[in-house]
Amino acid sequence: MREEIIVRVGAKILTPFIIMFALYVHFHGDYSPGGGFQAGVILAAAFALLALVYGLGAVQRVLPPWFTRLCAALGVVIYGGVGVVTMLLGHNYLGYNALAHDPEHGQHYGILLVELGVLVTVFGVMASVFYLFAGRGRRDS
Amino acid sequence: MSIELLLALSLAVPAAGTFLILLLRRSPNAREAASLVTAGALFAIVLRIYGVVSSGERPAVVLAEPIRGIPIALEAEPLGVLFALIASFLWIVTTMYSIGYMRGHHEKNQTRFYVFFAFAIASVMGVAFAGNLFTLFLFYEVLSLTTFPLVTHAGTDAARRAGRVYLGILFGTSIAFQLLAIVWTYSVAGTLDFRTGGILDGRLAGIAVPVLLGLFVFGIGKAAVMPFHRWLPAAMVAPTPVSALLHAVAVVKAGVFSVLKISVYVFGIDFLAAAGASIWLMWVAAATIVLGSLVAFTKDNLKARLAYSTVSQLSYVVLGAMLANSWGVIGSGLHILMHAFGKITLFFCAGAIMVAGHKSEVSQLKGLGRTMPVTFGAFFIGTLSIVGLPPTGGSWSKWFLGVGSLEAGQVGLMAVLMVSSLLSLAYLMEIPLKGFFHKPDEPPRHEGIHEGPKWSLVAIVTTAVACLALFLYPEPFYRLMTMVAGP
Amino acid sequence: MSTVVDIVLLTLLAATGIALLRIRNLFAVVMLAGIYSLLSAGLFTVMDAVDVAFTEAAVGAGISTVLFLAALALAGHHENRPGHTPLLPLVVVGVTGLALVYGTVDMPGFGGADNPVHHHVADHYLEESPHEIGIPNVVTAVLASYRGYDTMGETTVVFAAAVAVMLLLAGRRRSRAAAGDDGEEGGAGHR
Amino acid sequence: MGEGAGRVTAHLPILQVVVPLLAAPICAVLRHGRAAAWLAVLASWSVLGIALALLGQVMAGGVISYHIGDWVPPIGIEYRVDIVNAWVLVIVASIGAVVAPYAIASVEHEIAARRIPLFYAAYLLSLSGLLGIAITGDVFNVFVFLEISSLSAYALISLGRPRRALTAAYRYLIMGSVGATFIVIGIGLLYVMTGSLNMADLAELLPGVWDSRTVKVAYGFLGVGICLKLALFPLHLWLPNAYAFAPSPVTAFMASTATKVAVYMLLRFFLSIFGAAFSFEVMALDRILLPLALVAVFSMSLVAIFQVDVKRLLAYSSVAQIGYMILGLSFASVTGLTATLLHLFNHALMKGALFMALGCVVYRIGSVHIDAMAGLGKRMPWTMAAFVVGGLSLVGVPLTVGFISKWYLILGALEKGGLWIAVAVLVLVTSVMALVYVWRVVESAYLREFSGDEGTREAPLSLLAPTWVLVAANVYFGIDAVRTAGVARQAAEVLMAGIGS
Amino acid sequence: MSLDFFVSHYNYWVVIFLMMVGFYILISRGNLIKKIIGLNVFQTSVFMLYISMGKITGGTPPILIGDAHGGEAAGHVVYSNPLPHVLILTAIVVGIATTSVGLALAVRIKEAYGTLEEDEINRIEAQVEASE
Repeated sequence: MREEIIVRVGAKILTPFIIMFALYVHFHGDYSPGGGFQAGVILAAAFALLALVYGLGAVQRVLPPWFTRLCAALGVVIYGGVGVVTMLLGHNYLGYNALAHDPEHGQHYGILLVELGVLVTVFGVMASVFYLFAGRGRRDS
Repeated sequence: MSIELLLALSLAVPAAGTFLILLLRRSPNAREAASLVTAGALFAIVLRIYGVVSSGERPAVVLAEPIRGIPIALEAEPLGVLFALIASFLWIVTTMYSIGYMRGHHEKNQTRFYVFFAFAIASVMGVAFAGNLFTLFLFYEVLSLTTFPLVTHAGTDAARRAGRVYLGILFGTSIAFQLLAIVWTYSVAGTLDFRTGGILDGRLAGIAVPVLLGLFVFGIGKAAVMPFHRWLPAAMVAPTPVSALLHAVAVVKAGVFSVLKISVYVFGIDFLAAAGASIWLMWVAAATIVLGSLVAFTKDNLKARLAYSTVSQLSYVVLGAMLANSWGVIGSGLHILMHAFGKITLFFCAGAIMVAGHKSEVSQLKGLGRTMPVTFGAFFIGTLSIVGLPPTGGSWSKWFLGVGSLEAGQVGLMAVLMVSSLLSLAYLMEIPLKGFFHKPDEPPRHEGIHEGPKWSLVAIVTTAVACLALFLYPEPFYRLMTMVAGP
Repeated sequence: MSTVVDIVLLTLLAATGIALLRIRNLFAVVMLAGIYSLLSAGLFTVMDAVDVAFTEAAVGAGISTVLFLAALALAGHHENRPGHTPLLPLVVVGVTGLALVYGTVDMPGFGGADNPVHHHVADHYLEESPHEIGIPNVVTAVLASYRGYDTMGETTVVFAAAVAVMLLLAGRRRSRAAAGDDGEEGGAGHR
Repeated sequence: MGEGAGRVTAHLPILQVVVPLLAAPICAVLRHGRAAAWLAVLASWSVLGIALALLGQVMAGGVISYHIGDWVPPIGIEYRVDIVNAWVLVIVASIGAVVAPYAIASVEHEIAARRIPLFYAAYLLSLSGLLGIAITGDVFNVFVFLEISSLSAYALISLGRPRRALTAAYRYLIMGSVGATFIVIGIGLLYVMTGSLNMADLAELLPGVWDSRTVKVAYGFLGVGICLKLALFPLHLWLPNAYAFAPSPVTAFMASTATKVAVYMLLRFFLSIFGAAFSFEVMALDRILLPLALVAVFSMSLVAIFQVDVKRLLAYSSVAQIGYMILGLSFASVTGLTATLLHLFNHALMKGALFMALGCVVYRIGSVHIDAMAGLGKRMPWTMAAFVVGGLSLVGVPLTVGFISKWYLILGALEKGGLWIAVAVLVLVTSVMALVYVWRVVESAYLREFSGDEGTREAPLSLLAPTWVLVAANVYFGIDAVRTAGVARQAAEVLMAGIGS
Repeated sequence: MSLDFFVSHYNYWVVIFLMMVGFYILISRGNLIKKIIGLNVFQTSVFMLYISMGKITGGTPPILIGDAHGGEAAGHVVYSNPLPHVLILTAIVVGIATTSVGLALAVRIKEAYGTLEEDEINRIEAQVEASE
C-alpha cells in the first residue's frame, strides 16, 4: 500500500515536470535538438505514466479518447492549413515567407505553427494508440 | 438515300430489329412479323447495294477509329456483296422456317432466339462488308459471341459442353493465330485495308509468307479446316434453324469468306501463286475434304452427318482460295453460294423430319419418304447440289474448282474432288433412298406423321427451287466473281 | 576518441543483434530491442546526429517498447522454435548483404569531408539557412521549412497509423470461438 | 475572378494531393458515416477534376514544376508534372472518383457502422499517398507518400470480413515494409553518390557516376523494392490473398491503382532518373525483366484457371496482367512502352469494373465462390453483364480496351522481329487462358441453375451505376483509343528520350 | 585492399551486418511479433547507414554556433551534413507507425487464430481452403 502511495504521489509530482519538459523540447527545438515530434511523444508518455499508475479509466476521464482522436486529426489539419494559408496569401504551398512582412519572421511563424501541428498529431496519435492497446488488454481480463 | 448510309443501315437494321423483337416479346405473332419485316428490309438494302456495286462502284464508310490508321470501316466490294446477298436472302427463308419449327417443337425462350439471331445476322453483315482486316476480325469475334447463346439454347449439360468447345475453338484460334497474323500484317504492311492485288506484295518474302497464310487459315476457325473443325459438329446441339442458317450458311461461310477475302485482298492471288505459299494449305484443305466425307459416313445422326459434310464442303472453298488463280477464286466464291442453298435445304429437311417425324437418326428414316414426299424430294435436290450434279447450281462451282485445280497444275487435287464427290453422293443419297425405297421396319409407327409445319414447308420448297434455278441462272453471281478475279 | 566509441558501440550492437536472433522469450527480446535502440541512439550521437539520437531514444527505446509490451501482454510472449530450415532466408540475406558490401566499395569513405553528399544541397543549408530561416538548429530548419513538406507527409503517416490502429483495435473483440467458425470463411458458406 | 482562377490553376499540382490529404482527418472526426462518405466523394471528384486539368495543362504547355515552400529545387521539394505522371494521376484519380461513390452502399454492408468514417479517412489517405508518389519530383518524398498509401492500404485490407484478411494484411505489411526499406536503401545509395534527392537533378548528376558499383547496387535495391510493391512474379506472394479478402471497394481501388503507381515508380526511377540508356545499355534491364514477365504472365494465368474463389482468380489474373506491363517495358522500345502505359490505364478500367461487379455479388449473396455464383446471370443480369464485358476486355476482345493493350503489346513484339514472335504468341496464348478463367465464371453464372436464396435480387443502383461507368469506359476507350494511345505514346517517347528508337 | 580503405569503410560494413541480422530475423522467424522486431532492427540499421553518410570526421552537430544570423563564427566550424538527419527523423517516425500497425494486426490475428506462429496459421488456413 505504502509503495503505491509513493508511486501515486511520485507520478503526480512528476507529470507536470514531464509536460514542462515536453514544452521545452518543443519550443527550444529551434536552438537545440528536439521539436514537435519529440515533444508530442513525451507529452503522450506523461499521460501513459498516469494511466499506468491511476488506471486507464481515470486518465480517460481527464483526456477522453475522442479528444486524442480529434488531436490526431487536428494536427494534420493545422500543418496542412498553414500551407493553405500561405497559398491564399499568394505564395506557394508552405511558403512561410507569406506569413510576415520579412521572410525571417515568416519562417519563424511558419515553423512554429507546423511544429505545433506535429506536436498535436503526435500527441494525439500516441495517446490514442496507447489507449487502444491498453484498452483491449483491460477488456480481455 | 446515299449508298454510304445504306451500308451503315445494313448493320443497323438487323440490330434495330433486335430491339423491335424485344419490344414485341409479349405477342409471338407480332414478334415474328417484326423478324420477317426486318429480314425483308435488310434484303432490300443489300439488293440496292448490289445494284451499285455491280456497276463498278465501291462505296465505303468509316464508323470509328479506335487506333490511329486502323478504322472500323465498311466497304462494299463484289465478294462481300455476294456473301451479304446469300445471308440476307436466306435469313428471310430461315425466319419463315423458324416460325414453323420453333412453334412445332415447342422451344423455350423463343424471344431470346430471335434476338440473338438478328444480332448474328448484323455481325454477318459486318463481316461481309468489312473494309479492313481489323473490322473483319471485330465482327468475326462478335459473331462468335452472338451465336453462342443460340448454340447453348437448350441449356442442358450437353449444350454447355458444346458451348465450351464452340467458344474455345473459335475464340482460341482467332485470338492465338488470327490476331497474331493481323498484327503481323500490320507491322509489315503498315495498313490493314483490303486492296485489289493485296497489301503484302513485296513486303514479305520467304518462309514468312506460307507461315502467315497458315496463321490466317487456321486462325479463322470458322472455316473448320482440320484440326480445328470440332466446334462445328458440337454446335449441332442448337435448334435446327440455327444449324441451318448459321452452321450451314452464315457462320461457316463467314469463315471461308474471310479466308477467300484475305487471299484475294491481303495477299493477292498473283503474290500467293508466285510465292507458292498456299500449296501446303491446298493439301490440308484436300485432306479435310476427304476426311470430312469419311467421318460423315460413320455418323448415323442426321445432323451430325450433315455437319461433317459441311466440314468437308467448306474446305472446297478454302481449296479454291489456295489455288491462287482466278478460276479457283471464282469457283470458291460460287461454292459459297451453291453450298449455302444446298446445305440449308438439307438442314431444313432434317429439321422438318425431326419436328414432324420425330426422327433424328438416318437408320430410322426407312419409308418415311412416302409420308413426307415434299421434304424428301427437296432433300434429293439438295443432295444433287452438294454432290455437284446437274441440274443443280452445285455443278457450276465444282466445275470451276476443277478447272482451277488443273490450271494450278495440281492434277492430284482433281482426284480428290472426284473421290469426295463420290463419297458425298454415297452418304447423302442414302437418305432419300432409304426414305423412298426401303420398307419401313414397323409400319404402324408412321401413322399420324405428315409433312412439316406449313411455314417450314414453304421455306424448304423455296430453297430447293433455288438450287435448281441457280443451275439455269448463275450469271449475276458469276459476274460478281469475275469482278473479284477476272480470268 | 570518437572512433573508439564508434567501434565499441558497433560491437555492442552486433552482439545485441545476435542475441535478438537467438533468444526466444519475447519479453527479453523486446528489452534487447530497446537496448539496441539505445545503443544506436548512442551511435547517432557520436555521428553528430543529436536530433536523431533523441528521437530514436524516445521512439525506439520508449514508445515502441511500450507498444511491444502491450502487444505481448495481449498476444503471449513465447516464440516457437523455427520449424523449417533457414536455408532460403540465409541465401537471401547473404546475397543482399554481399550486394550491399559490393556497393560500398565505390562509396566515398566514411567521414570524408569532400564526399559529394556534403557539397550539393547540404552546403546551401549550412550556409544559407541563417539568412533564409534564421534559426541555429539547421536540422529543424531543413525539417520544418526546406523539406517541410516531407514532415507534413510524416505527420500524415503517423495519423494514418492511428487510423489503421483504430480500425483494427477499436471496438469489441470477437471471442476466439466465434471467429474460428465464422461463416465468412471461404465461399462455400455463402448466405 | 480571372486572376483568382489563374492563381488556382497555378496551385493545381499541390492541390492534387492536399485536397484528399486534408479531407482525410476531417473524415476521421466525423460521426456519421454518410457525411464522411460524401466528403470522400466530393474530395475524390475534385481530385479527378484537378488531374484532368493538369493533364490538359501539361499537354498544352509542357512540364509543370511546383516549388513547395517557395524553395528552388534541389534545395526544397518539387512537384513535377510531365505527361507521364499526369497520365498516371488521371488513372488513379478516375478510379478513386468511381470507387468513392460505389463504396457508400458497399461499405455500409461490409463494415461496422462505427468504423465507416475511419474507413473513408483511410481511403482518402491511400488515395493521396498514391497521388503523392505519382506527382512528386523528390525521391525521398516518394518514400514518405509510399508509406502513407501503404499504411492505409494495410488497414483497408484488414477490414475484410474473413479472418484471413488479417493475415493477408500482415503479409502485405511485412513484404511492403521490406520493399519500402529496400527503396530507402536505394535512395540512400543514390544520395551518397550525388548529394541530391531531386529527380531531375539526379538525372543530370547520375551519368557522371554511372560506372560506380554503388549506383548499380542502388539500381538493384530500388528494383527489388519497387517490384515487391508492384507484385512482380516471384515477389507477388502478398497480392492474391490481399485482394481476395479485402472489402470489395478496397479490392477494386487497390487492384486498379496501387500496382499501377508502383509500375510508374519503376518507370520513373529506371527510365527518367537513371535514364533509359543506362537501364537498357548498361544494366540490361530488358533482359532481366523479359523472362520474369513471361513467367509471370504464363504461370499466373495458369494458376488463375484453377481458382474457385472468383476474387482470388482475378487477383492472380492481376499478377499476370502486371506481367504484361513489365513485358512491354522489356521490349525497350517506344511501342512496347506505349503498350505498358496504355495497359496501366486499360487494366485499371477492366479490373476496376470486374472487382466492382464482384462487389455487387458480395452485396447480395455474400460470396464470390464460383459455385455460389451459379445461375446469377438471371438473378443479377446487370451485374453479370458488367462482369461479362469486363471479362471480355480482360481477354482482349475488340471494341474493349483490353484489345487495344494487346494490340500494342503484340505490335511491339513483332516490331522487334526474329524470335520475338514467340513472345507475341505467348501473349496470345495467355489471352486464351484468360478466356478460360473468365469463361468458367460466365458459364457458372449463365448456364447453371441458381441454388441460392430465392429472394436474391439485382444489386442496388448505387453500386451498379459506378460499375457501369467503368464498363462503359471499357467500351468507349476500346472504340476510341486514339486519344489514350496518343497520350501513352507521347509519354513513352518522353521516357525513352535519350535512346534511339 | 589497403588499410586506409578498410578504415574508411568498416563502419558501413558493420552496419550492413546489422541490417542483415534484422532482415534475417524478419524473414526466417515464424512468430509474427518477432518478425516485427526484426523489421525494427533492419530499419534502425538502415538509419545508421544514412547517418554514417552524413558524418564528417571532426565535424560537429549541425546546430550553428554563435550568432544565429550566420556571420564569422560559422565559418570556422565543420558541421556534419544535416540532410540525412532530417531524412532519418522522418524515417524513424514512419518506422514506429509501421510497427504500431503491425502490432495491432498481430494482436487481431492472435485473437482470430489463437496463435502467433506463422506455421500454425498456415496450417489452419490450408484446412479452411481444403474444405472449400
